[in-house]
Amino acid sequence: MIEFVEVTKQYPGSKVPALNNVSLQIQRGEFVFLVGSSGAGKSTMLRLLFREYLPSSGNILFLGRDSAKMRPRELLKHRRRIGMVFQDFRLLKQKTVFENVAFALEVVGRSPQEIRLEVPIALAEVGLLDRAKAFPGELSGGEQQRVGIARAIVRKPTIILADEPTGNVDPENAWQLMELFTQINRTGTTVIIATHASDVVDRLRKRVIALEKGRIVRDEKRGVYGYES
Amino acid sequence: MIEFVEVTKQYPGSKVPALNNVSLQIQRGEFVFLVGSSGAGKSTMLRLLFREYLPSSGNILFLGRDSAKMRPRELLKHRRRIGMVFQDFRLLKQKTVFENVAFALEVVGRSPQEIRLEVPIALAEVGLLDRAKAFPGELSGGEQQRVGIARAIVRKPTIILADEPTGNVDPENAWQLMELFTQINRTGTTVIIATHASDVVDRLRKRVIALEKGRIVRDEKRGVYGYES
Amino acid sequence: MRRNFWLAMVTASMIAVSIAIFGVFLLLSVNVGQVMQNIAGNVEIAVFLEDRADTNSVLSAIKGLSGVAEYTFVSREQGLLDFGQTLGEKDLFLVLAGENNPLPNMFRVRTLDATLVPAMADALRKVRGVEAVDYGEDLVAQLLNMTRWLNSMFLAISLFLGLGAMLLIVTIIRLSVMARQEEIGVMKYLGASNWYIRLPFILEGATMGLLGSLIATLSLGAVYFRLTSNLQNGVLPFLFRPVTEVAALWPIFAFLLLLGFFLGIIGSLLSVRKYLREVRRTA
Amino acid sequence: MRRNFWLAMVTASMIAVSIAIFGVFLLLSVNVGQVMQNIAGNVEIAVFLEDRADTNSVLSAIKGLSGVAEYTFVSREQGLLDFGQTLGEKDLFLVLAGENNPLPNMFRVRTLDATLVPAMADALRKVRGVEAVDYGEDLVAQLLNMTRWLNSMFLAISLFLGLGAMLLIVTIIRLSVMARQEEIGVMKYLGASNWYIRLPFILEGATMGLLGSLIATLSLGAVYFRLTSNLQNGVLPFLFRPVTEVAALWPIFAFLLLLGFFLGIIGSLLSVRKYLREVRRTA
Ligand SMILES: Nc1ncnc2c1ncn2[C@@H]1O[C@H](COP(=O)(O)OP(=O)(O)OP(=O)(O)O)[C@@H](O)[C@H]1O
Ligand SMILES: Nc1ncnc2c1ncn2[C@@H]1O[C@H](COP(=O)(O)OP(=O)(O)OP(=O)(O)O)[C@@H](O)[C@H]1O
Ligand SMILES: [Mg+2]
Ligand SMILES: [Mg+2]
Repeated sequence: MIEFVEVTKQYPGSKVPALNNVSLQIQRGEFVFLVGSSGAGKSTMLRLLFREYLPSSGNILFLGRDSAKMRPRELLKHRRRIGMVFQDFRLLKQKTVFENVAFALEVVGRSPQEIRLEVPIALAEVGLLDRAKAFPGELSGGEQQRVGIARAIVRKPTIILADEPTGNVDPENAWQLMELFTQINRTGTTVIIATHASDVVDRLRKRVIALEKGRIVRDEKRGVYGYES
Repeated sequence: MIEFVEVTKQYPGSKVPALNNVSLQIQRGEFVFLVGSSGAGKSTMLRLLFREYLPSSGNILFLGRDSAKMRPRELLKHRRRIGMVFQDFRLLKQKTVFENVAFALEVVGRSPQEIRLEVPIALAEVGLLDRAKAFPGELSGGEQQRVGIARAIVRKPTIILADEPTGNVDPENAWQLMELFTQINRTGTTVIIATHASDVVDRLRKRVIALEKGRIVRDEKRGVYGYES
Repeated sequence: MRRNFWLAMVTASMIAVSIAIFGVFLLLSVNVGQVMQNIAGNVEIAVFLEDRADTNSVLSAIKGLSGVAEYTFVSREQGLLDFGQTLGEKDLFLVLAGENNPLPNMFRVRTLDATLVPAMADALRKVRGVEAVDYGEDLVAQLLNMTRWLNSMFLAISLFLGLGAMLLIVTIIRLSVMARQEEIGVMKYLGASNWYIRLPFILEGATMGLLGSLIATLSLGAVYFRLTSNLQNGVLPFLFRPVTEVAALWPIFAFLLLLGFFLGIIGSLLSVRKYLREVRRTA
Repeated sequence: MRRNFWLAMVTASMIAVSIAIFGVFLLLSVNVGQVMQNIAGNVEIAVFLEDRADTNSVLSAIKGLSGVAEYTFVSREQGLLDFGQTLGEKDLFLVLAGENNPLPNMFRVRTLDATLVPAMADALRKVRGVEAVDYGEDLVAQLLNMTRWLNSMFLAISLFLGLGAMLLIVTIIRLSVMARQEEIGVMKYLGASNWYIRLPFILEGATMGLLGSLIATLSLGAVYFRLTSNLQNGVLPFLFRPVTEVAALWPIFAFLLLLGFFLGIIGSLLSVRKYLREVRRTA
């Protein structure tokens, strides 16, 4: 489904590449943890997948299609297939929690009935149904993060890209959210999560891709967070 | 040094108080972890300490002085004593990493020489000396978080309030940062950290104040994150 | 929401101000043009005949010239009467009647175009039986000069202001779009089509533009008609009477209205474009 | 940085435009005021004497009236000469000389103030030996009416625009401060004193205000002097000559300059204030 072919991403103005000659394949329906220390290139990789950026060299293929060659309509379709959880949330301050989640549906032209039905379900899944009328500025950090997750899953995407989705959440909540992701994964959705939650990674035993300074240093089918195990 | 007397904080428009009748004392030089699930009131407590908000009822005393009675000059002095790490970083996008950290010194009128000396030390302590010229937008999530920490410690404050300072950072980096905080604490600085990093809390064995729905449910001298231990 | 509304009001009023100023100078230019036409249509060449000249031969000479719009014969008796009337003391001139009449017979000639006057006067001087030709050389030359100068200045100013207004409007809309830059980014990432993102901005721009120019044209129109009706019945000599026919003015007001409307739309399109752009390989 | 610079330029040019417009109407108002003064200073009452009237007794009657600024005696001979000159045909009137002269002796009287004219005319009519009094009732009344109306309209517009300009400037500065709202918040949390935070905004506001009003006054001045020097040598009747003395104009330009400067400062202070406020117990 997804293929990186010798992908290098060098940000303009920086000397070392954020991703360095990375090649990998991810099949439809896989559950992948992206791990690595701060600045290793995890977010960069997700942003390339999302086609927020294009690689400096190399190619990224989605269903055999080169991301660099996507035309505007294809790009739309591509982004609509993806549910993205941003590391910095990217919620709209002027919209309520409900509206923020509903926005993901409105934007692709879903009907008001569907929106009234789907949004509460997504909010309930992240445990925020009672905060639906609040604005992001009135939420705690972890609550905002969970709104971002609700927004990503509400469209029932075929791929979920989640960047540090449990960084602001207590371990118990983190477990529940991971539970949610594995559950969504079981319905056939590809899930790729960049995370530092070592205990979660260690216990779930999913595919782990470890990055270090922009290179893949480990790619294991049933991996763990660190080298220790 | 710090005393909460039956403090309740109810945000306007919300039905349940974020902090509910909280009383506690923190002595000079203590190292305190604030734990609790998402939305328990940790950030609220830190913001009250920082006097970003005033309590809805009850009193907060700093060195015997009521926060509600602080006059503008006192408030300035109060904030200058505190090094605050915000959960959402609050870096200035148009300033470089160096300038962001230097800003904390400029604002209190430190000399350019001092700034040139102190800023690199702080940046080195969070491991970001080589990213000094980058803008926040060019940093990874964890790197931004560490800039926020460098900015909080560069002024050598008498109190450090850190809200989830390791949420976007890998476990190894998290340990180094906690090491940094304990080291600063050893020089007499009061450190109060709101965190979800259960393993760190469990291993350091410092004072732990656990919140649940705005109430203190546990306050132990050498506590752990969860109830299990 | 409230902030956006406030911003939109500011934008609309800025558009109103810019368009009103632009309109003021357009109206000034139109009026100066009118003055020029008035002058052109009112320059008369007075052709004084010799005492014993053959009126008919002079008449046919005048008819033979090209560029003549109109001519009237004024007998010396009629001339004296007119003169007396102009001075308002009729009986004063009775003594001058008959043999005492010091005035000659004359023709008044109007040309099709004020610029033809000097050449025409020269031609008439050469006609047999014409004693003198007079058309107030200095006055005509000065008036034409001044109005030409004013007209080109007002046109230049209104072009300049029109351009300025355009830039201003685009800039303000850009500010308002900038304030919602984050929102656009999020929409883009959620897979909204470019038209979906643009539409509200275009609607907003069009509304603000139309609202602004409506305010501008209405208040401009009100002030203009109030002003001109006062001047019309006032003391200005005929030449300087302002343009008041609705037929001549409505295209200007319609133009201003459409201008605001389209500027609003174009401004929005231009402002949003930047944030819709996808990244290139380099970035 | 670059974005702030651009925003500052926009602000400065907006200030320039607002102040220039305000200035245009101030200048218009000043000029209309001047026209009113001209009229006041030029209304003449023509006092025609009876053929056998005692000139000296009329003279002392005129001297006895209050509000008289100036008077001249015009003998019937002088009157005929003047009249001939006005019409441009001197010899035509030689026949009217001596016994044939139909004109009476007269005085020309000027009042201190145009508004005194009607009452003065009535008083003069009652003087023994005065046959008729004339001062072009309609013309004066109309002119005064019109200029009074224009003057109050221009003043109203310029006050209105001045207020509008103030709001505009404050609004734009507020937008620019809003764009840096986050920065202000961070500064506050870092313990910067309020003056430390305000200062750059005040400097920026003052610079933009001064720059904007400098542009405005310079271009306004250039256009105005260009325009008036052309009109001065032009065809406008004396009454409508524009004000050109630098002594009368510099206070206006200085006022506009200071206006921009202070509006910049006040706008900044007002705009920043909101973000400096600390929270109350309720929030
Ligand atoms: N826009 C940018 N311009 C320049 N450099 C950038 C930019 N974005 C990221 N970088 C750099 O690229 C490297 C990889 O960043 P990335 O965000 O992918 O790290 P990460 O693995 O997500 O780290 P974290 O766990 O801290 O979020 C970092 O060194 C970062 O400083
Ligand atoms: N400005 C606000 N207005 C209204 N409600 C608020 C506001 N800020 C926080 N809250 C609510 O108060 C409660 C406590 O929030 P707080 O930010 O203190 O939680 P927290 O313990 O820091 O959680 P987290 O671990 O997710 O950051 C939450 O339910 C939150 O929704
Ligand atoms: Mg990242
Ligand atoms: Mg929090």
